[in-house]
Amino acid sequence: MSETIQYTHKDMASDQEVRWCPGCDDYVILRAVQRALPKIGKKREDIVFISGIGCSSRFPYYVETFGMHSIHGRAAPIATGVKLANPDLSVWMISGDGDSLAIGGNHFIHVLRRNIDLNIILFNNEIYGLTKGQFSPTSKLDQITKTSPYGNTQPPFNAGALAMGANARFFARVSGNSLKEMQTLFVQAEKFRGSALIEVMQNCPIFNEGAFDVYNDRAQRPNTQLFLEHAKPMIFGAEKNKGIVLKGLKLEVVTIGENGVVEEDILIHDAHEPDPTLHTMLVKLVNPIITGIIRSVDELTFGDRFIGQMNARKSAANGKTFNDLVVSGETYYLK
Amino acid sequence: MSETIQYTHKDMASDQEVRWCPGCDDYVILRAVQRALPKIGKKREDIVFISGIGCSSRFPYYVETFGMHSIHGRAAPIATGVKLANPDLSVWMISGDGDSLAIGGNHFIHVLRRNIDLNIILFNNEIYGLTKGQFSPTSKLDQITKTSPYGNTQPPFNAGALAMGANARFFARVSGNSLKEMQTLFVQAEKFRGSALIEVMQNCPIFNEGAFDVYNDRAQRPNTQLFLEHAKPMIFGAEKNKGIVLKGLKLEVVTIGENGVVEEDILIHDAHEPDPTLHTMLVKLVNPIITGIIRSVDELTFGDRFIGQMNARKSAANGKTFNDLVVSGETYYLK
Amino acid sequence: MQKELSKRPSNDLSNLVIRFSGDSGDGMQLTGMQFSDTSAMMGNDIATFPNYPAEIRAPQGSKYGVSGFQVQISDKDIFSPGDELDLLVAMNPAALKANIGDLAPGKTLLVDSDAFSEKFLKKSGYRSNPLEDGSLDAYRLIAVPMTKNTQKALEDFDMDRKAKFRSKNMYTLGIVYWMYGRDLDHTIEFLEQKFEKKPLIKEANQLVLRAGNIYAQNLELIATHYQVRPASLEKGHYRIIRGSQAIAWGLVAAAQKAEMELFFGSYPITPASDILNELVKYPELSVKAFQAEDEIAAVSSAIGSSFAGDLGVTSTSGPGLALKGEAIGLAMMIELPLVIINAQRGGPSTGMPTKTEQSDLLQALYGRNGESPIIVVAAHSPSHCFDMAFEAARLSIEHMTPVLLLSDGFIGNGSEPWLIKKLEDLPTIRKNVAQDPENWTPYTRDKDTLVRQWAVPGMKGFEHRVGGLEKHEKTGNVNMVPLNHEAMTKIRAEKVKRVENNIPALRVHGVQSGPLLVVGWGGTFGALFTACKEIREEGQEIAHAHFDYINPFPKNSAEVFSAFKTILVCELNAGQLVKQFRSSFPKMNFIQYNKIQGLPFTNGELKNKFMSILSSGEDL
Amino acid sequence: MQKELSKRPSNDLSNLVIRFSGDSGDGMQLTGMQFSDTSAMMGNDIATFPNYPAEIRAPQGSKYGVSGFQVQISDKDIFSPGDELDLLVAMNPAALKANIGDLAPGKTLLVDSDAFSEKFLKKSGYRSNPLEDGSLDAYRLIAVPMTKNTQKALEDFDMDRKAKFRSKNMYTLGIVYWMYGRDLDHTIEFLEQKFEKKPLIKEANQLVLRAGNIYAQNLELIATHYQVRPASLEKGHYRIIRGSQAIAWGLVAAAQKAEMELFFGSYPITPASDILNELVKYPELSVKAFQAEDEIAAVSSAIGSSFAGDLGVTSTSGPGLALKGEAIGLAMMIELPLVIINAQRGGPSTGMPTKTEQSDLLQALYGRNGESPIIVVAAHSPSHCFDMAFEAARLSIEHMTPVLLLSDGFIGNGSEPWLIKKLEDLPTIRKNVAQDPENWTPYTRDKDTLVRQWAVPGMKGFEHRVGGLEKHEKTGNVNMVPLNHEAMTKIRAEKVKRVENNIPALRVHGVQSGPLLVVGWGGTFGALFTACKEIREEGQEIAHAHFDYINPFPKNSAEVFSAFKTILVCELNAGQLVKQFRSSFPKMNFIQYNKIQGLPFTNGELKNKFMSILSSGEDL
Ligand SMILES: Cc1ncc(C[n+]2csc(CCOP(=O)(O)OP(=O)(O)O)c2C)c(N)n1
Ligand SMILES: Cc1ncc(C[n+]2csc(CCOP(=O)(O)OP(=O)(O)O)c2C)c(N)n1
Ligand code: SF4
Ligand code: SF4
Ligand SMILES: [Mg+2]
Ligand SMILES: [Mg+2]
Repeated sequence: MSETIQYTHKDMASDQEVRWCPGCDDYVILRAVQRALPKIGKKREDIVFISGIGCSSRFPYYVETFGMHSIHGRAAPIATGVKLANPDLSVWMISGDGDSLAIGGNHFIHVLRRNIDLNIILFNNEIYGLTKGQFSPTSKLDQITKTSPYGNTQPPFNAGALAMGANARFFARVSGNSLKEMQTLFVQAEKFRGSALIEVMQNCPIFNEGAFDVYNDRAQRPNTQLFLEHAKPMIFGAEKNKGIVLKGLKLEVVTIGENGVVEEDILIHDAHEPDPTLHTMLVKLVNPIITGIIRSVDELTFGDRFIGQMNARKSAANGKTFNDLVVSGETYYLK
Repeated sequence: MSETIQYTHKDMASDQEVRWCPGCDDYVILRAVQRALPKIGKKREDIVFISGIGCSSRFPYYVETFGMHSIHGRAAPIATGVKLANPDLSVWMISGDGDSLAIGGNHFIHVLRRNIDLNIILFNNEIYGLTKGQFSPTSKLDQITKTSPYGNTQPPFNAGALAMGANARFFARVSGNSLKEMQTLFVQAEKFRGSALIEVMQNCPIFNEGAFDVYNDRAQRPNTQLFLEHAKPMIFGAEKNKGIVLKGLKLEVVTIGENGVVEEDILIHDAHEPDPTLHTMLVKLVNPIITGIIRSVDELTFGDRFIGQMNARKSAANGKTFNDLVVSGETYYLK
Repeated sequence: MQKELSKRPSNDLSNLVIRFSGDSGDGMQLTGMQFSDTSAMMGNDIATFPNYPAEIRAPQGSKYGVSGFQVQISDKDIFSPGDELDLLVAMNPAALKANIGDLAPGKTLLVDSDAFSEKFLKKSGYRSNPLEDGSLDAYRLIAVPMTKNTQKALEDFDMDRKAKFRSKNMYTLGIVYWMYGRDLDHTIEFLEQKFEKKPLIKEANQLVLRAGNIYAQNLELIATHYQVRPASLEKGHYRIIRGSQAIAWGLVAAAQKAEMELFFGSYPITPASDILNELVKYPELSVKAFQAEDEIAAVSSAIGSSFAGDLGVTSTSGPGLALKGEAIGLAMMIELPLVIINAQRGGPSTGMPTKTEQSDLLQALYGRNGESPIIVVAAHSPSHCFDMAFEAARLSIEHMTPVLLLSDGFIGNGSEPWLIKKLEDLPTIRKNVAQDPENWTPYTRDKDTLVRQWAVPGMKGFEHRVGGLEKHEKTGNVNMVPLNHEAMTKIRAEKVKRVENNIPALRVHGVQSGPLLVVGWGGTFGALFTACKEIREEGQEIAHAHFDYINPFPKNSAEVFSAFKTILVCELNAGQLVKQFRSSFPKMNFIQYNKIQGLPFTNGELKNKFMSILSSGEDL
Repeated sequence: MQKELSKRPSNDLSNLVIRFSGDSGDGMQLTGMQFSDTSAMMGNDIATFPNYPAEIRAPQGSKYGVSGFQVQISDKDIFSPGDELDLLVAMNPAALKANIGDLAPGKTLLVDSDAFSEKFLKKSGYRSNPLEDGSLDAYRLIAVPMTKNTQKALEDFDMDRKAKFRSKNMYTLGIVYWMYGRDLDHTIEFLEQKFEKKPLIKEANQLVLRAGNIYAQNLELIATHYQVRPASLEKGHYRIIRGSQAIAWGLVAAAQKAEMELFFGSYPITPASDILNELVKYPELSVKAFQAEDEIAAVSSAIGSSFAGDLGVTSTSGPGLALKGEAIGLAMMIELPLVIINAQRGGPSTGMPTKTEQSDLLQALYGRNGESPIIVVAAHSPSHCFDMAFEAARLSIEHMTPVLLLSDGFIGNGSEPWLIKKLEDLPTIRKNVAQDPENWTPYTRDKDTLVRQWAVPGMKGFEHRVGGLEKHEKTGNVNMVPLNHEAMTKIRAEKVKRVENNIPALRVHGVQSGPLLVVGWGGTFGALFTACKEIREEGQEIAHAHFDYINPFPKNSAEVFSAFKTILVCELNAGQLVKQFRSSFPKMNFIQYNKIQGLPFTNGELKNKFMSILSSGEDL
């Protein structure tokens, strides 16, 4: 960046009135993004938001950058096209649990596999908001929703586990009401080269009120949520005395000072470990839930490989144009 | 089954001429299936094969059961519909790496998530056969194919790892030239209640000759492949002296008798362990490649839950019919 | 609960159109539904039209959060929710602003004066308060401090302000009930059941309903007290039915009639979701409502279920239909029953999801690769949705081919009285089940209908394979021979064509020949029928024919057309059915009238159009 | 490598049609290509038609494994691969059986007598050996023991039997080269390069080619030695181009001309894959060929790339097009350039993937929800694919709307001489790039064309959001107002309509008025043109007009139609363009001629049809 621009979060707000339900966590996520953007060192015109369809997918309208509110489930391939067309852009993909894990499931796993350099915010409210309350692929078993009046019979995906299976290089999780943490994570996601997936536990007060209360609620949170930091021990609890240890191939919660456990016994988080085994185990913990950056492993991005191959061929080809192509190989003259 | 039928593999062959290229592993898989079917104790009319599109997907034509050669990528939801319509059927889904991991990726992860009671054979030849040799989502990085003349730039899926991320309850892998092992696995898959996924390392001699030679070749195989059996130690090698041990969170290959390693140090395979951590690690090993049933964990199938809920409601409703529905709630008479 | 009502005589208004409008949080849909249900139970015919915003809950008082529910009640059969409002209820300035344009001078306007605060006025773009600045002088304005009155009525209730506020709509309803002489019973009972487990809320709502009713009774301000007498509907046992519910029930009826299980594979999308939302309730009726991961999986699962012997059905709206095209082609090719319901909405692309439109007809006909004919039918009113869903299933089972039923947001969300049908009242559905494995191939066809014989897994001796590749005319084996392909293509087309022998003739309402035939399809029925009827009542010759069957057309269509000098095709699109007419009846002359506003036709605009054609006398 | 050829005079045959047929493993496609390339380089015009089986490698000798390659070479301009064979090459009984029906008595038949073993005869359903039982008496039969001769020629080569067997096609080619006086040079050189790294195989093939040539020369049996002299093609620099290659190159040219990068998102499908297979070769020309996970991702990635300023293109065939409908609707709605190439194949459903058909036209026009007009154009020959791909890109960029280019398996796989075009020979492409952020909104339109101004990410001050919801006519903000929707729907339609001002007029070949106008579109051009020309040469009045532009139609279409008594629309489908004509030109009378066999029209059947119409003289 040659020129430095000093934006404030207000510069990142478009003139469109925000149209989510009162109390929806989507407002918090929006605020976090608008506060994070001035910190990423990109000009507004070099930022693009691509969303699918859903409550969450209205997001691009509210950010004063380029944006597209596309069609249901297809934000990932559209964002892929944007990034490949212009690798210099900061490209953000906005999507819901239905948008990315139901109809968009295929693109979701492929974008992660390819490691397209995107920042992906997954608004997981465990429900279809926009269509008024049907269960989603992350809704809980037995959950009562508009389309499961007798209880949901479809075991849910764990979004993080699915992402790991698809070879995600960056995965973070955060509470939908944590403005500050989100802000930090969004900046870190942008810094990460590759697909950076952030799952937000987003409360939908209208159709799935309280789905994440046990994790998001300020009072309960210290005991139910562990916000990871790289190279720090996995300690949590209102009294900072609980921690995670590895017993064989299982993670266990222990209390420091009880049964002879000392702080040194607690696992140290290594987000950069290429082997995803421990990250996958962390992703699946439910008590406590693991938040923060669980995995962040550098690898070539798809752009590095794909555009890289193109550029390599280009320099080898020495300015070859269409005019060279048409006369290459066998041609002949008729007189 | 009231009546016992004694079929031979010939009873399972339809009158259609088989149309794969000479030397294709698909022939071996077909033979294995035709030999397994008489052993599953199902009548021919109660067996259904559903495939998508691809070389592999021609399969149903060759089996003397009910079958559908459907459209590209959609075998999973079609098979789902078949099974839910008639839970007594033995339903087999036949698919390729393109069919199930490219266009059909979304259905693939959802069928596993729901745990539909199907037997899924994934013909993984790491190439698009039918369309004549483009790379697939399992083709190797840098592989030269018709659409990657300068080397494939898309890092592949590990089919097993993706399946684990989608919460697969049964996953097995096998060489495409191992008639006997396949036969056994197919019978075991049918016995398993839930989605039983078998990945076949299938050689395509035309477009991807030798992709699995290092694993499938009879001479090399003992040292490159470990065929797991439940409750048995993970031992392999031409001299049966190599084994897998767990070091922290990594799997390591050791030689029994060297460095003080004894047979008791070797991991014992537990296919039924519900925690998928070790299974996921095994699925990703490449040296040796792990074959056999890696994971087989009983859980309610989707049919159990979905049809179960239906049946529960039915018995509670006591023969309620449409005629009861129309007069339920508020109605009125006009005279 | 069944009630017996006798038609009570009255010499008041013969019909009445009311629109309730307010914030999406104001409960206007429920209020409107209560009003129409009560009226229906009192013997009126009713027709409703909900019109709600795309947002789930837009910020309070904002323009785009305005939700509306219109109902027409009448003592005669009616066919549309009407367009000339007698009463507009506006719960706040935004609702007033959005709707006042549809209220003719002299008509009545009921507002919550408490909602006309400075904040809300500003939000909705008013510079001054219309209740005070004289701008509403042309109307009978009834301004009631509903918010305050509601709060006051609930003074002694141990509830927070917000909860109290939420029952305001019952206060409004109480007022309106008194204005039009409606009984409170139905709503009292409704609240009884709805809040069975929340007695406080139940009592609060009931009290507020009565308070509004009493307020209206006591207040001099309310000058006009109309009463609509019961309609001359056919005698019988009725219930109120919504269009999407009627579709769901029609499918259940068809499955039971055909002795099949109903498999319903769907993925939510507005406005089709309501069919799924309804069908999930009935596992006890052997309904397998499967919410799939996407539209493709939804239709595919339905195809799979049909292959295994269920009645496979899928539902969606425009964008979802676009995704299902390939799979519908497969079902057509393998000749299995499959019902596809497309609840149309405003397009193109995501378009206007909560608005109505008829712009998916050509997609229904042609949205697949290759020569891929399927049956296309359309429902024309909420209760007709029942008939056409049943009919779609009947045709699909009897003809072994996909049937696409077009509905739309307007009739899907609308409701009207439905003369209850029981299984014994419904036509038989004949399945073509294969009998003799010896003389059977998958494509053994009936000589007359060209329908193939169905064999499902489990039937011994019928093992066979189907698929999307072209197949041999007799054996059904994969076959690429040129003449066979031509033969099969023609058979598939002819099979659908011959469905014309199994559907009713096109009916003409009004004169059977004359200067002008108005033609429509789908949800415009009520508006077209009413406008034509009224014009006839004014002494002009005009006829109306409505196409419930679009592919194939009824056999007598050309004959009907040829009896009229001018044929006017009216559609809520840019002219899709008329395109079909022009290519199918090339010798005839069609003119068209189109509206593409996401709204139904109004009576006024139709009558204007028709009259201008009739009076021009020109050969257009 | 460039060669200079002068037209050498000859008084032999003026044109020649050869079909090479054999097992899919017999290398007939390559053989045919070599023959046609050589002929083109010797100055003939050529037109080819490969016809291959659905199987990759079917079992040897089986009927469904027969692969064919037909070529017509001529000393005049030709437009189709011909249908009256002069020579049929049949490498085995199955190939003979499948193709003999197309060989007229008296014509030449060349077979490998070694392949007529009992086993292969049985496999292909022959009861006795046709080479011996007299059933081929009507033909000039040339039976050569090609397998044995090839093995013998390679006696000294250290290769296994199978590898030797594989070069048999070169032996055949050697014979055919001699029969028609072709040089071996081109093929010798081709083998030189192809097997550069496998010298043994190279030498074997070259030797076998010569051996066949010498054998033919020496053998008395071969009585007829034709020679076709160079065609009177326009002078210039030529190369042979396949249709799918021409599409790929047309896109590359358009992108370079417009100074954009070409983004090509695709998912393989027969017969469209070849375009992808071609474009992946050119990263050095800034071609980003992205193989996506499915068709939806393919088109979506292309849309994304367009949004960010690339020329976004996607390609597919019928079933894949069905999947792309929803996304194409989005591109239409947000008014971005997008080129969709649909290489048609036999439908419906999976249908006949390797056969040709024109049955996706209605899908192209209507396969999306809502009122969703896009530009639809069609290529009519292999080299015309270049022009139309360029044209599709030009129109898409200039009009900011999706353009769907229809091609088909017949022209995509076919090849013909192409007068090389360089960038400077191609028309300019004008981009509508926004200039002034102050006076710009996303939907600021050109008054004449109604095209909006494009602003791509990176352009400061132009930050904006687009999407699939209906948008305000001016600001582009989401908008659900009824009249705005109607206005926008009409603007979108009118914008596409006005493209008629930017495309050439419809051209009539032959008389400009008269009794019969033959109309076609797409890959039938050559057959229709030739049949009409020949009929004119026989002294009858007949004209031919070919629609390269289908939506919108060329401006003068109605005028052209009105000059003819009868208009006959010929299509390889059940009548799709004619449907469009009937609805777009309701006053005119169209008759139709259709073939749905997965095959092109033959000259004979066309001329029969045309003559019968001309001679009936009836007003049809
Ligand atoms: C092709 C298509 N199918 C279905 C829909 C309807 N639809 C819109 S959003 C949505 C799901 C919303 O859920 P989610 O993605 O979790 O977003 P949320 O509203 O919860 O933020 C659905 C099913 C659509 N618009 N398009
Ligand atoms: C909708 C659609 N898209 C694309 C195709 C073309 N197609 C057919 S099979 C196939 C992939 C084949 O690969 P795979 O599934 O691995 O099967 P294989 O042939 O290797 O057994 C493709 C792309 C198609 N038939 N339909
Ligand atoms: S429905 Fe739920 S997710 Fe959607 S805006 Fe309202 S609260 Fe938020
Ligand atoms: S192309 Fe490959 S996978 Fe397909 S049939 Fe031939 S060898 Fe088998
Ligand atoms: Mg959600
Ligand atoms: Mg494959």
